[in-house]
Amino acid sequence: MLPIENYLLLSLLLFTIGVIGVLTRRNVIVMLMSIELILNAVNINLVAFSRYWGSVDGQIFAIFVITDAAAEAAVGLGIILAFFRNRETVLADEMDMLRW
Amino acid sequence: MLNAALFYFFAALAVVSAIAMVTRRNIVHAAVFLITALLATAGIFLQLQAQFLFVVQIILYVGGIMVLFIFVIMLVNLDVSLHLVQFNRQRFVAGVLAVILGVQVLGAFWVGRGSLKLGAARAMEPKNTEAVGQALFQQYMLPFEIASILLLVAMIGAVVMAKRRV
Amino acid sequence: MNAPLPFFLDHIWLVPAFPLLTAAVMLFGRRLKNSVVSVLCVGSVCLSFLCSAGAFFQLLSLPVDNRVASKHLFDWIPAIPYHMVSGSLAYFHADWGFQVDPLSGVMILIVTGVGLLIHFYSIGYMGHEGGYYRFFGYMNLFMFSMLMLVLGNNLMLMFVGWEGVGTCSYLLIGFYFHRKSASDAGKKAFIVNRIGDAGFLLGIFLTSAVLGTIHFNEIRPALDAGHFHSGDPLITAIALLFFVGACGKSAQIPLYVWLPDAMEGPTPVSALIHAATMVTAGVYMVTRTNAIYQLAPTAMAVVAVIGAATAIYAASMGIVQNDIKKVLAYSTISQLGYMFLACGVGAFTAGIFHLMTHAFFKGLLFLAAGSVIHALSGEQDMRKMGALAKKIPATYWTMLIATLAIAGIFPFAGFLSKDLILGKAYEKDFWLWAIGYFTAGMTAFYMFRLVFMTFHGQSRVDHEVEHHIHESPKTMLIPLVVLAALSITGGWVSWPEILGGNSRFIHFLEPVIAVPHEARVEAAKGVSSHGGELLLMLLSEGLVVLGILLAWYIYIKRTELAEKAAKGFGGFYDLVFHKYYVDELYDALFVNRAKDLGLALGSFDTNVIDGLGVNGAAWLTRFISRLSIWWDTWIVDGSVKLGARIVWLLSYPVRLIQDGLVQSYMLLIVIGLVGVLAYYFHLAHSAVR
Amino acid sequence: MNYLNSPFFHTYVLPVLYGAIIVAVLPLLAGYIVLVERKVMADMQARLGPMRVGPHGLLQPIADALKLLIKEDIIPEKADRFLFWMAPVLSVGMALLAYAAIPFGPVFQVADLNVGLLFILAISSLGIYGIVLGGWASNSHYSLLGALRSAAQLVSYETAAGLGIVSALVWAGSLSMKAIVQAQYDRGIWFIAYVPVGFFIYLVGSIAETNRAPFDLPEAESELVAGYMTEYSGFRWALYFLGEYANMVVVAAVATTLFLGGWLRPFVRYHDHFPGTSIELLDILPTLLFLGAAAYCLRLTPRQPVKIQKMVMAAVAGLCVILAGVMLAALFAPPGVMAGIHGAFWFLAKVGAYIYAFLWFRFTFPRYRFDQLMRLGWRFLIPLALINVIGAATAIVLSEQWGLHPLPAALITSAATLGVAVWLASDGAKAPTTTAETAGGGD
Repeated sequence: MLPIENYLLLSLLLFTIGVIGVLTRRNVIVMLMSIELILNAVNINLVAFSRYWGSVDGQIFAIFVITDAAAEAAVGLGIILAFFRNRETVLADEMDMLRW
Repeated sequence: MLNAALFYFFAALAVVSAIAMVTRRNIVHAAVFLITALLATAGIFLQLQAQFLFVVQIILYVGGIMVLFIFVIMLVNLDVSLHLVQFNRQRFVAGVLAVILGVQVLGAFWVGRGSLKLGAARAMEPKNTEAVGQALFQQYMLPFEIASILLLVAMIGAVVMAKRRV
Repeated sequence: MNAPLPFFLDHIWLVPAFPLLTAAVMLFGRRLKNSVVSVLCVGSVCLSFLCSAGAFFQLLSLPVDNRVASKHLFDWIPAIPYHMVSGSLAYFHADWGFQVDPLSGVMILIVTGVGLLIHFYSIGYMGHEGGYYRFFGYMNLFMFSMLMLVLGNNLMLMFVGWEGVGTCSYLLIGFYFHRKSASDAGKKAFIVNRIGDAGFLLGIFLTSAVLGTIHFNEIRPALDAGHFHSGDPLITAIALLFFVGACGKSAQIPLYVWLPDAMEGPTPVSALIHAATMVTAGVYMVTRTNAIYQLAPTAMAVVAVIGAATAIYAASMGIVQNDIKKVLAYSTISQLGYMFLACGVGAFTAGIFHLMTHAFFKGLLFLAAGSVIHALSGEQDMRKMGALAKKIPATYWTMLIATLAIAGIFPFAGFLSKDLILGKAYEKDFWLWAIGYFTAGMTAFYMFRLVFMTFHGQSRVDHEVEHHIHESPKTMLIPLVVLAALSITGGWVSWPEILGGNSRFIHFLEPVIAVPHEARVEAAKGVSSHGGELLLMLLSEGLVVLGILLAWYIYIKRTELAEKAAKGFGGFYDLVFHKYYVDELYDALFVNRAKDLGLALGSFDTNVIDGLGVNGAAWLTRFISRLSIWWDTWIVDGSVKLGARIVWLLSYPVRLIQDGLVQSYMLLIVIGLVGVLAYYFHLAHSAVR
Repeated sequence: MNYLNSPFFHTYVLPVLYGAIIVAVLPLLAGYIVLVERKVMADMQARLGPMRVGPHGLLQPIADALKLLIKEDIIPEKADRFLFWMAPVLSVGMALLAYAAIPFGPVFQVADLNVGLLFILAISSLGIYGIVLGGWASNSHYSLLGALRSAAQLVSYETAAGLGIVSALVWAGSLSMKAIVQAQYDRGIWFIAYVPVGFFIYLVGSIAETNRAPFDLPEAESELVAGYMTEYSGFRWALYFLGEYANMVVVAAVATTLFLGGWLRPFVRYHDHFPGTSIELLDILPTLLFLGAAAYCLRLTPRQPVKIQKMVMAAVAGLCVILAGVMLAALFAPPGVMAGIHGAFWFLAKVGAYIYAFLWFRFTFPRYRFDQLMRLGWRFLIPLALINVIGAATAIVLSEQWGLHPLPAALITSAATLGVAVWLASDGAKAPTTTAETAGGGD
């Protein structure tokens, strides 16, 4: 059986990539997708640990995480739609109406 | 042997497509690569004998959320956005910081390497779906309900947000 | 007068109240119809006439030694303490009080009576004019002012009336304000009157300074108490100052110039204001203050000389005038000269007597002339008249009666009053009498010249005017008839003793006149020479008849003689015809100088006051405000902005963080996370060691 | 023979073999489904349909396939080549992948996942990407709108269809296809009898999922030319076509498995044998059917105008006779083989019937308007499906806790659900059509 470090490293890689995407991409949709990627990394961890502990709790939490991801995607995309309708842009560094 | 091969295949696929997703200029391509990454993740779940989660991952993530993403992308897609700079001003700092963060987590693994004594994985009981269902509807009933309420609220919020005249 | 006064004397204030009321109503007269206006105004004057008549007869009912009714309405100037010339303390106080004595009684009768007739006449005369309500409003206001002047029991109140009549005169002369000549004439009258008023006002001040009072009934006691001997310079000064005012109001040399121009006003105005009542205010005032004059022989002499000079001077100008109203105006001036002559020789009562009769016949003359003008639809030049006797008989006969009266034919009113004056003058001084005597002849001449040129000879009327010559309406004829009757009989109230009468009017006025001791001696002496007086009468009659015949010979028998005469006199004629160039002289001497002064003052105002003062102040203010603007902008605001700028600069790093970009916030989160992990590693490392 | 029983053979060889068979047969199957569709359409419209290529146009599919294969392959200039290439492959690939879990018979199944049903649903849900990405990649407004429409439509009706499936699942109690069929065998009745409403919901949902009339909005010719396929031509277009028909087969297979008893023959609990043999009476049915078909063809043969047609028709009759012989022979084969062959026959027969229903609907019902489609999906089908699931659960509780016989319990709950359906229909009729805007924000 594979040692769990493989999964941890994989999820760490995906997590880092996702963080990079969230921090650097201008497109809000890509940011959201990167967030999804991060959540996936988390899921990998959870499932791997549940596998290694022989209990499904990790998978349960993974399910909750997916639920959360679904809700977050729905609301986030709704916000993006509304914003695009008003501002004609999806670039994060043009959404600075909260400044000072 | 086959198990390891599957894992490495899926892992490589996931990492590569994730990198591609972050770097692609075309949003639709990025979405496609994310789908690939998610599918690879699903494969890893399968390889971890979490069949139910494997299916849920595909149905919910790939079949639901990503469809929604592509949907919105097609609604808001602007050809001009293809020719814009895809990365913001803080890209270098941010990249470096993210890498530092990853390295730190890695260091955390390294520091805690001794404490992770799992030994060999115990065999999951074959009826994975039933097990998940049992746990979900008995042990984790309340979180389940809360999650359902969360979904309801999210749905209403999304509808209100996306309505023509907010 | 602790005994309760009878009604009309007690409510004497009613007399001026009625005209004032209607005058006030006339402010809104534009809305009223002419009929309403006539009823209101004439009715008010009629009421005040009835009141004054009642007051007069109740005055007669009072005992002779105390025929004075004073009515105090309310205090005007309560009491201002000051030091008189004599150094003793006095209180200057004036109140709204009315004093009815024989003098003012007669005056209010004349004013309201003649005024009533002239108002009545105006209904017909002004019927077709615009501003009907305006005319009657002014007229009523004038009535009020004149009655205030007459009834006032102190100099201040009299001065109020004095100014009031001046204002009304100005307003009525300029009634046709759209004619420049009319408005100019109004201004001229007003300005010339100002000179006299200034003198009068100074006189009032000096009076209060010297005598400590301005109430008529207190003047004589003050004089007696002050032990002023006759010819006291202060008293003389007062008298002269008063006389200046009288000259202004009554058109005596040198201030007569406004009266001829005043003929620009409507004829009823000329009749009422510039013949019957207002112009006689000077005579009334001199008579009212006779106590002062009798202590100033010099002033009396001045009054007499000026009166006589004015009489003959105006008469000479009246001879050559062609405008019918101008002739009457000069004759008015000359008659006023008669009155002042009387006053000057101490015959105040004779002056008042002549004032009354003059009011009758001169009012009648003006009204008749107005009727003529009305008949000729506005023609005033006598050279365009003639042979009107048949066409407008009523006007002709009344005019003839008035002319006889002014010419002094026995037994018309003018004869009695004028001969009384001449007699007194003869008693005083021969030359004064000679001037008056000669003037009487000239008067007869130019008056009959007027009559002949207007009513006899062949007609010189323009043809388009010719065929609608018409007799005036009843409303105009009735006053003519009434005044004609008065012109005949008005003088009989004082039938001279010499003709078997008892001059009741004179004696009735006696109490008003303060008769100094020597004067009473004179009177006793004068009674002796009846023969002389009778002779004087015959002489004047003869001269008058001669004048009439001369006028008939020149203007009826041989008309060409008029031009011949004009040619013959040559330069002198021109001189007289141009009124001795007095207007031009005054223009050169005073008017233009005043204008220059005005211009000088104007330029001073523009350059010095406005330029230097106002604009300079404005410039200075602007300059200072510039400074303060600079201060505000650079120092005050500058400091504020500097503070803001400093804060802005200091807040720069914080603002860098708060750029509102979600990704930078995420970056901060990551930084914090990295920091925390670094700290964790530090702990772990130390734990290991 | 020993080798045939080895686990290696069963674990690796057989699945690959089955997969190869499916991939090889499926295009042919799709082509002949098209032919059948055209024939049925012609029949319903009182026409003949394709008659030229081969007798009664029997060779038409081959000709079409050849034509499509040799046609010029056009890629629009502004198109996104990568996705343009990937989309059709994706749709076909996903369709084929779904076959992996479909049991064509007790033995004829690639892989029996214990989440087989969910697997199929997941894979078929991935089929959306084929459409959406293709529509977007071809960079055309018609394509994009079609793609958006189909995305909205598929997402909406997947939910309804999935809930319809759940109502059957609660009776089956397993996600494995085999287990589901086994459950129906054990109960001795098809689940369509227990959850008719669920079957109806799945029927409608599956039609919508396969973009078939009356729900073929994404490729509505009158509105969008050809929808997401507008820019496609030739081979890629053929791939889309293939994927569509493959999907039809998939949904038909799922419906068969869940509601129609899979490979089970009718009356599975009737076990009378031919006297003296172990052959059950009803197992003779397939043979009889084929013989009847052969007789029908023979009767038609003399009426054929052309000689060659007579010959072909005779040949068809002969084929039917051969198949009948095969069925008959199977009766005497070992039970495994026999069950496999007969199961495949019944399964394919049921699938054919289901697809025939599809064709029937297509030629019967007019096309929906988009907002009507959305209203139907969101305001009628989904609530009804939820109620239906509750009803099914209630029926199970009634039967298992209270000992009621399952059939009446299911009938009661189904009746109640139908009442709700009527109420919902009337309500949905009255309701304003704002749901379309919310769900199908694409157009």
